[in-house]
Amino acid sequence: MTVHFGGFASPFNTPSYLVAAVARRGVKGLTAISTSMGRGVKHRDSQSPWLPPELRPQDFFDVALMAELGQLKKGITTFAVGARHDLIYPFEERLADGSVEVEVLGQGSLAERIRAARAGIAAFYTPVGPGTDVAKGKEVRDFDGIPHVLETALHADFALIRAWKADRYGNLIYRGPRTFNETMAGAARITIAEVDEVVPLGDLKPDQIHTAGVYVQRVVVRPSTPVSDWTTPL
Amino acid sequence: MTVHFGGFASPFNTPSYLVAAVARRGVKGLTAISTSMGRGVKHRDSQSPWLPPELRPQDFFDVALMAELGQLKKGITTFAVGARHDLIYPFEERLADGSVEVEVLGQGSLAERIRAARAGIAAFYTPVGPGTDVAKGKEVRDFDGIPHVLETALHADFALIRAWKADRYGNLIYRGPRTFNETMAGAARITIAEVDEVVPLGDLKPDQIHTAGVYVQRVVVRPSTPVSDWTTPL
Amino acid sequence: MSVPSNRNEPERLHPTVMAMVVARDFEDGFVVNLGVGLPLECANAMPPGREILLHSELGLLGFGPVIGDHTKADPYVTMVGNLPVEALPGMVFLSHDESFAMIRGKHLDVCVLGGLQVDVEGNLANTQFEGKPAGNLGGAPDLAYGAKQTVVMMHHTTTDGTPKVVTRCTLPLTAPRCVSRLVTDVGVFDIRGGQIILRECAPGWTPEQIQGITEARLVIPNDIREVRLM
Amino acid sequence: MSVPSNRNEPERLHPTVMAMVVARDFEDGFVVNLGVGLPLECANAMPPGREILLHSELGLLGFGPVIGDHTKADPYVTMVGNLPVEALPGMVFLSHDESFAMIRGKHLDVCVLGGLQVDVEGNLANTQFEGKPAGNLGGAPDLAYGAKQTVVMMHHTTTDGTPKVVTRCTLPLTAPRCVSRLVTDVGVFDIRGGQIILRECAPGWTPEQIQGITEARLVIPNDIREVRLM
Repeated sequence: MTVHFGGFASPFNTPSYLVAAVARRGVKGLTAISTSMGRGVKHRDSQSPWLPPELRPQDFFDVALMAELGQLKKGITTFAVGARHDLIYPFEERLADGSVEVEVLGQGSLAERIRAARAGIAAFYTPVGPGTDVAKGKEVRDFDGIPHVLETALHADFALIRAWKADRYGNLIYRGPRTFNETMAGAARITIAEVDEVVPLGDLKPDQIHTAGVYVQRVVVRPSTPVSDWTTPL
Repeated sequence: MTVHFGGFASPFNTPSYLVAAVARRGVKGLTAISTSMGRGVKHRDSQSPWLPPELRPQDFFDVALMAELGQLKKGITTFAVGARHDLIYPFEERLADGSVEVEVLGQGSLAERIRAARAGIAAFYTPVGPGTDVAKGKEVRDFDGIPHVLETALHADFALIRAWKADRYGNLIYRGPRTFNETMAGAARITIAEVDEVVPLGDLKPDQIHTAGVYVQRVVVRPSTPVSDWTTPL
Repeated sequence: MSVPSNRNEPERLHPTVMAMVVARDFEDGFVVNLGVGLPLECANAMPPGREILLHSELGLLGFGPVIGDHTKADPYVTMVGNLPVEALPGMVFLSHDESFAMIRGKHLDVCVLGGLQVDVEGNLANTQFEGKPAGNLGGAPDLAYGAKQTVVMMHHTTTDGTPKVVTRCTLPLTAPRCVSRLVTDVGVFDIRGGQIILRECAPGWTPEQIQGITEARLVIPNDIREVRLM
Repeated sequence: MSVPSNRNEPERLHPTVMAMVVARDFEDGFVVNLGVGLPLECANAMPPGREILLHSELGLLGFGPVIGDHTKADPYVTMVGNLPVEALPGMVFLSHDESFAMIRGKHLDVCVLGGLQVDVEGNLANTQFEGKPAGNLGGAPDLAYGAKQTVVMMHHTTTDGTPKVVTRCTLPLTAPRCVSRLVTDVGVFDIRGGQIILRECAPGWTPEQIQGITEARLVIPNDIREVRLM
């Protein structure tokens, strides 16, 4: 099973509640598509060290939790490891012991491959990648004398994303940069959005909706009291 | 010279002022990219016959004006002619007398080719087109057993679009469906937006801006009194 | 819009009735695109009690019926065909590229398209009008591919009586093997496995009369019914 | 962040100063992306009197400096590196796909990237950290290709003194032939035509001393200056 994990590194745009739900469910053998393979529970406060403790969400879980729990078979990502030598994140540990595979590509190609899945495009030629390891084993073709690499759509079974508000149709708005949350919406068989609030139909205006509800199959409202331990049964 | 003409058939989303400006300037040999090749001045009221005369914009000009004036070399479009036999639009007249060329393709492929130009994608495989005339002379390749046709990015020298409000950075918001106006913004060397109003920087909110100003090189405010005759010098 | 009846044939279905027949099969929650021409009639024929999201390719999703009193219309909110429609709560505006990402990416349940010819393989021709120097593809190729189901709604014959339901399309194809349901002014048909199956006949029409104005050979099962509106 | 100086060498430029040197060349109206690591320092070093739109690949455009008093920060408005930044009028939020459409489509003027190695061809390696089982590409490959100019801002040597400005990158490439300007803690360089040209030296540094900690052979023109901040 392949899962898109939305967000970009911040506790405020990571679908933490859904990540914890995947941990609770215990499903194994996942291929996780995520721009970063995360830091895990132990190192999560290193993500935003500037954040005053009282503002630090106690329910912050990222995809590294899946690595910690041995739920991953593979990661498709742009940040596979930490940049520091003194912090070893869970996915890096799993990589080192050979229990997971990894595909590393650039963030633009990752985003475009996911967008292609949403948009029904099978593959595209991007100028980014030729001359680097990313192009190995892929078709390279010149357009206007510039080499381009063929990248294919990246579908998933589920897309787990984080938004701010939803209405009954699944229309979404986001708060702040929309990151991979907007990109992944609709790029999976089932898109699940974790939101702060569901508002009455009509509250979200037609010119202000970021993700149309047709891309969203399920909406989950985050608990008003954060669940700080993923092992707590719900 | 190749020009994207934005909008979709309605006087309310067509960049009429910019179309008239191209007419005034008299530039010839244009390749016009437009979802419809338009109806021209003579037939323009047939576009929205339901519209009460007092609401009908007197400055409605579409790309057919360029055909009337012999400014076009070629049209790349999804609606080359009218559906009715009793209304012959200017581009159709030019087609019939052999003075213009035409490339007709589906609207989704047209939109995606323009989006590819904005997004730096050289070409893409779409499942739409194989088995029809659109695929003739193009590469067809199977992905997951489904034939796809290779379509290339459609760049232009200028993109002429219509929006509602702009700020000093060229950030834009649109009123109603955003049509090809949003799609074409950024898909040309120079994007020019015709707007109703320029508002102070900060009035357009970061989560409500539809087109970022980096895609827009010039903004023109529509005259408060519509200029109903394109031959009127400005 | 209406086809002059042959004196000897029963009355054909009015477009308003055809629209009800098409729309009765839209399920609650369906996302449906209506093509230009006859299919637009469906916008005012939505089955009561069901929420159906109408999609229009210029970047409009979740709109209501065509507005009759045009002085009350917002001219910025129009569907394809440039007709003003009601704004409904939950409506969304899109760009053309996102609108077609939605179509091509198979996020729509049904599209209803007009047709010039439909054949036994479900091929659709609706682009090249007779006597015109070029065709009009519009959004049809993407819709025909992308929607989970493609329904064609058209008159059964041309104004001069030429059959439009044929063994093999002779006009340029809009999209191959895409049509699975056909609603004409004389009946309702399923298309599958290289066959056109007559399901329902317009009031007063016999299967034989329908076959008589159809070039393709129709499959005529035992359980044929009269056209239902619900 | 800082490299321990060899006792015998002049003082190296502080990252804050390097950032000023990079940012002084941003022209009014430029759209600039700052990569993770050292380049983020530039956010707080914008040249006064010029409007520069900062782009961050998670979908943020037109933001201001990093906010020092974190209790006043909006935690939803962060640039890459997850640092809170000031909201400026005209700021725009984007999705990741649109953010990279903007990058790849050549709508950015400059990107500033960190580097592990830069060579005479302008090849950049900044993905594979020593001893790590995999690399980190992030947004760098797209930025290096898409921005009209790619500037690398890095320490001139590793913490153990190994040269990072080399004849040919030995680490996996992030992007080929992309770097045209290099700012290190000892000088400013142009890279073109297979040559690295020394333009400015940090105070106290001679061209010979800089060549001494550089593996690649430097071109040393007559008009070399001391590093300028404006």
